[in-house]
Amino acid sequence: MDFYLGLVQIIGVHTLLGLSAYCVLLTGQVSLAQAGFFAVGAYVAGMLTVLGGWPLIPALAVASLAAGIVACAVGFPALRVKGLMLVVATTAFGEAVRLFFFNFTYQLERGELRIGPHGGEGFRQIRYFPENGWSTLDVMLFIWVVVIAVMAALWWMDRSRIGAVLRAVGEDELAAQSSGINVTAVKVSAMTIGGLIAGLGGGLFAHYTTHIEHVQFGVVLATFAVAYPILGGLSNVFGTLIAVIFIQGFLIEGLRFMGDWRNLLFGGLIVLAMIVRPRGLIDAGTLVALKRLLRRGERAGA
Amino acid sequence: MLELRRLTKYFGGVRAVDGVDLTVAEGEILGLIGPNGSGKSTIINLICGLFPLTDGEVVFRGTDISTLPPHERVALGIARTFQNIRLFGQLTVWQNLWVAQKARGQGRGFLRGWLGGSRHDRVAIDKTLDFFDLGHKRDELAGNLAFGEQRRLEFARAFAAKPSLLLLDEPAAGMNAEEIDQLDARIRQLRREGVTIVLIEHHVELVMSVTDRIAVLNFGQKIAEGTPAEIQTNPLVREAYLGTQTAA
Amino acid sequence: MLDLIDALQSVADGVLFGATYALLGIGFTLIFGVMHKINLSYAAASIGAAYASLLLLAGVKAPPVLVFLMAAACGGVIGALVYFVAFRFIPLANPLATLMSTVGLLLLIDEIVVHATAGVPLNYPALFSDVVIRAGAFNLRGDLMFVFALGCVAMVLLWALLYRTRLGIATRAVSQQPVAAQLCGISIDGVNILTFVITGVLGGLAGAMTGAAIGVLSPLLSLPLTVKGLIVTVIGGLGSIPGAIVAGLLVGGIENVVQFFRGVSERDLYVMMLLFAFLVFRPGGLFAPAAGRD
Amino acid sequence: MYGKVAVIAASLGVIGALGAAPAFAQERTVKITGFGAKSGVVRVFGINSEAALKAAAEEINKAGGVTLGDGTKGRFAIEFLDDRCNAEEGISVVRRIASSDAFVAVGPTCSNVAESLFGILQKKVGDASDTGLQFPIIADVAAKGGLAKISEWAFRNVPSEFEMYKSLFAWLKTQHPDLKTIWGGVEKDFAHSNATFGVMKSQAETNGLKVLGQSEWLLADTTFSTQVREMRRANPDIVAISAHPFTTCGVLKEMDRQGVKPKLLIGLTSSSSIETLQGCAKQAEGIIIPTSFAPVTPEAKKAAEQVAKLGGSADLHSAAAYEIMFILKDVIEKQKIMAKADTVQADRVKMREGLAALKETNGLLGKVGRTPDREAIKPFLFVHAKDGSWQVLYKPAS
Repeated sequence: MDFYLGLVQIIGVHTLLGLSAYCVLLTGQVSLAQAGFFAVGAYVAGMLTVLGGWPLIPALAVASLAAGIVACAVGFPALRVKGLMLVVATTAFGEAVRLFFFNFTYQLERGELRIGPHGGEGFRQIRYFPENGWSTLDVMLFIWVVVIAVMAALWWMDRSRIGAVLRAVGEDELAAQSSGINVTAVKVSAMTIGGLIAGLGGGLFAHYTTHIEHVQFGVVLATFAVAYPILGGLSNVFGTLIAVIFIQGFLIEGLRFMGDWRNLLFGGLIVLAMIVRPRGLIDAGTLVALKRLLRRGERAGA
Repeated sequence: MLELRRLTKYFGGVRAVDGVDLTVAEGEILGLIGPNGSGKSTIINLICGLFPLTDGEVVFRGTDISTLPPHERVALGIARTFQNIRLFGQLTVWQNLWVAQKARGQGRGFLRGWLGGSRHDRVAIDKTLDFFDLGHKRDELAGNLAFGEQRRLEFARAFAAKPSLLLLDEPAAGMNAEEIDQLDARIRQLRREGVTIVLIEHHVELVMSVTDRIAVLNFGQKIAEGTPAEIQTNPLVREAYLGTQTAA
Repeated sequence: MLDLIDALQSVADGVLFGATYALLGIGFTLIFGVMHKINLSYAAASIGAAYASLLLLAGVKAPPVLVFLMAAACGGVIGALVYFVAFRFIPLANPLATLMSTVGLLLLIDEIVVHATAGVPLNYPALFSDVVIRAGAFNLRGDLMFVFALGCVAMVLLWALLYRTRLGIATRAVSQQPVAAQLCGISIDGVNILTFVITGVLGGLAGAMTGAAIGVLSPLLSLPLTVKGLIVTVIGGLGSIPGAIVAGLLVGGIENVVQFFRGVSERDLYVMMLLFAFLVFRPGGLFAPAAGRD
Repeated sequence: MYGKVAVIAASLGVIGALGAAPAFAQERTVKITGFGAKSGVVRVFGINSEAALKAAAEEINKAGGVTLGDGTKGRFAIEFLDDRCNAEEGISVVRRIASSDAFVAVGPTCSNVAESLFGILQKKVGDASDTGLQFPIIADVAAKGGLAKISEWAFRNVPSEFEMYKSLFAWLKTQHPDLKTIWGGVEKDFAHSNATFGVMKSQAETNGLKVLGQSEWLLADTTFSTQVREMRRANPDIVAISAHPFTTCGVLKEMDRQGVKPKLLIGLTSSSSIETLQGCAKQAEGIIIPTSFAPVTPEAKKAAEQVAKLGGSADLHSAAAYEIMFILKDVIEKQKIMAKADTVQADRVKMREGLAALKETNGLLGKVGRTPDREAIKPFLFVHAKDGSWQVLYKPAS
């Protein structure tokens, strides 16, 4: 049982990571800086609970805010460029964040132990959950309360005019500008929202893995962050969730019985998924079909 | 209402627009014609602020807006359509207007502006759609519309920003006679509602029938200006067109 | 004084090694030029080609030159495979899907290499590794000089291919005017495959050069080289071959200078921040055209 | 849902055997699950560990198996799961194992996985306020210093690098009193290399060597010329490299090119493997590395052969996995572990207590001491690369 609860935790946190990239992708930008924001969230939250002795929720809030501020600050210059330039610029930024934490040491004496981030050796013993009597189920529920809140907020945002504006910018910046939209402000806002969400995810990540170090926040994680929404489709937030379940639940854990083949299949199935569903697992067409199905069901029911 | 002073734009060594002076009066319909590549669309882009000026000024209602970013010019009341249609294809028809409309509503409270606006605003969008005969398509994806409908939607989207100055870049291109008649009627209706219009068009009949005044461009310079009747008899204009566009 | 010589020596070493970055950069840039898409699996495929050359020639005692040529050939084959797997069947209108499919392919190629070798680093042959050219206090490594020269030859051949043959003209036509090119009877599919084969050959050479310059091959290399290749591509300006060459050498040199002055822990931090600033304030790359494009 | 299939399939053997057989069956299957990296650049570690676990299990089964708490004979069955050297996946894998009837797990390969894993375990036994997982894990490879300190449920059969380098430098002092200076080289972004380098440096100083300085590089670096030039300038008697095979080889090759020929080379424990020889046998010639395994005793020779037969290679890491199987056998017998579905909780506690109570275990090279920190003090020897293989240079009396 614990195993499933743990897996659901992982799915939850990765969904947050994917959603942070989703916000930015809506405006048509591929950002590989999300792992950097995730790292900021992880380190800030971890330091607050371990070194500062803070309770988790305020620590998460501050972590999210910190990552949001970083995202906003980096968004202004970075979003001057687009396309491949932005991909590389954000990769550079994400790597810079990782390397900052590689060089970052801030330890306090606690009895005979030294606690806190210690450069390349990482930040050990972020044990807020077990020390405060949280069971795996509690942690899972807590993570999912956060995930559902974020998903609901994004779902609602998607339906509001903000969503239409974000997508309009993503489709055609020139036309959006000419329709009176401040494109820079919209893109930076999207990046900031993405940063807030990534920070939240990072804070949770630090606490359920209990140990963080710079290597975890590299290019691979950043790639996964954008892979989730792209693989899932950008038509709504559930695409990202489905993709996380596909990757974490199916490709990683579900295919375990394949033994040595599992890892070969991992990359291969991602390629295959993109060939079969180039617009993502859930695209606008799927939604229309689903709606039709639902409507037919309603009619049949009534 | 709009005044262009020595408007100049060079692309590298090419003088796309070269010292054009032009005034648009409140409430009039100004036609902007000229052979291909004469700088008409560039002027529109400069009025909207898509490129920086090389020289000159754009003055709108007495203030110099030459350095304002495009979205702020829209907020002042300048809206446009594109020659090559640029809709938000993955949004619905209704959402296309929604995006454009609320940009002006920001003054009435930030949140309301961003989250979707009042019932009044929604009704306004529906009315606009009906006016452009798109009401029945409101939930279709804009990318799935027929060509003529897409042109109408562009027009509608520009109008949704509640502009006082509307810049139409070849709205009749690719339309059939019936559609052009409807377009003619809509432009007149808008003028009655007080919208000032600058119309770029190759379709001579439409220009001649609907405009109050016409300015003619060639090689980035203004070569003539006057009523449609005056323009038709202007020898300079004939000369400009003869070599390049006899059919027009 | 010693410091100055050392710093210069570091730059020289970096620039020489930068030839491999330049080749990778050219590969990325060519594919981008023709298809307007990024092939993220490119560096992994290059390392894969170098591995393939070792594994295919495992039984025989092949001279290094043969290993290099084999790597280039394998690179070409892998290039064509990459095109069919990750590009051919995905509609042009979905650049994000291609981006992701190449990521999947990157992971797949890496994992195939890992399965074939258990992830163990392998000895890679080098030519002229025992030659050191001394000029005063200066040393130039023979094998790096060779790698550098090989890189230059490859670039010259590529240039000749693109500008002096009918194939090259077709490639450039497709990159500039795909529709018109088709109307002139050029097969886009053919040109695409050709581009992938050519870039694959370059990549195979780059992989072999990397292996030769370090002396060992490891799947550890593919991710850092992907990042380096992308960096070189954008610094050089998208689609610009001379840009990629200069940027490759530049990145190699700068890396070593920063390392010399700031140490290895902070090296990449500074390089990344420099890059970020460069991209943001000079997005057109080194040889950006004077006027902005819309 | 997806994972369930695998869990069921995996535990079918145990459940099937237990459920179908009467209470006093003659034989029971005791499933031991190992885990570690079997993909990515560290795949070889997983392959070796798995082979070693299986080889040891075969050996034990051949000799009659293990006597369980109720007197029945148990036969070991090994399963090995891949964690891809990823902390989240490692946690998943351990939770998966802990959700089955397993009473112990062996792994992981990577120290960063061990950090997270041991972190989710209960820190102090019996601390009711700590809801960490109560499941004993014994590590075979993860080498970063002091890991078992994290939780009382965490054990390691990993050699103490501190002891090894302490002894090595003391021995060098007696053997080569003429060597006065040392230069270090360290793979800065790899926690294990970095930590071990600290040990090397302090031990060198303790034994009267003058540390002239150090060169630093990163795990995936491709050029080492600047670093090696510093080394050449210093002209040290000894060069000590704390890095894994890939960069160790890169640096050795660069030293060769630049003509840096120190009188003595010292390497990192993990590099005393076949990988270094495959990467750069010629340049590595003469490098001295302390290791806790070499086929010098009859047991060790036999173990090496068996591991090789199963497709692995016995080195200091996989030998630890091999030994662990025998440790587990002893603890099961001493603690009267039942290995039944309904005694899982009790078995786990017994296993932990048994492991914690160990003062000494039998290793392939001799007796292995246990510390109160749940770490091992393993016998070791010094090997050097000679003619393309690792040969024993000296075996300190322990």
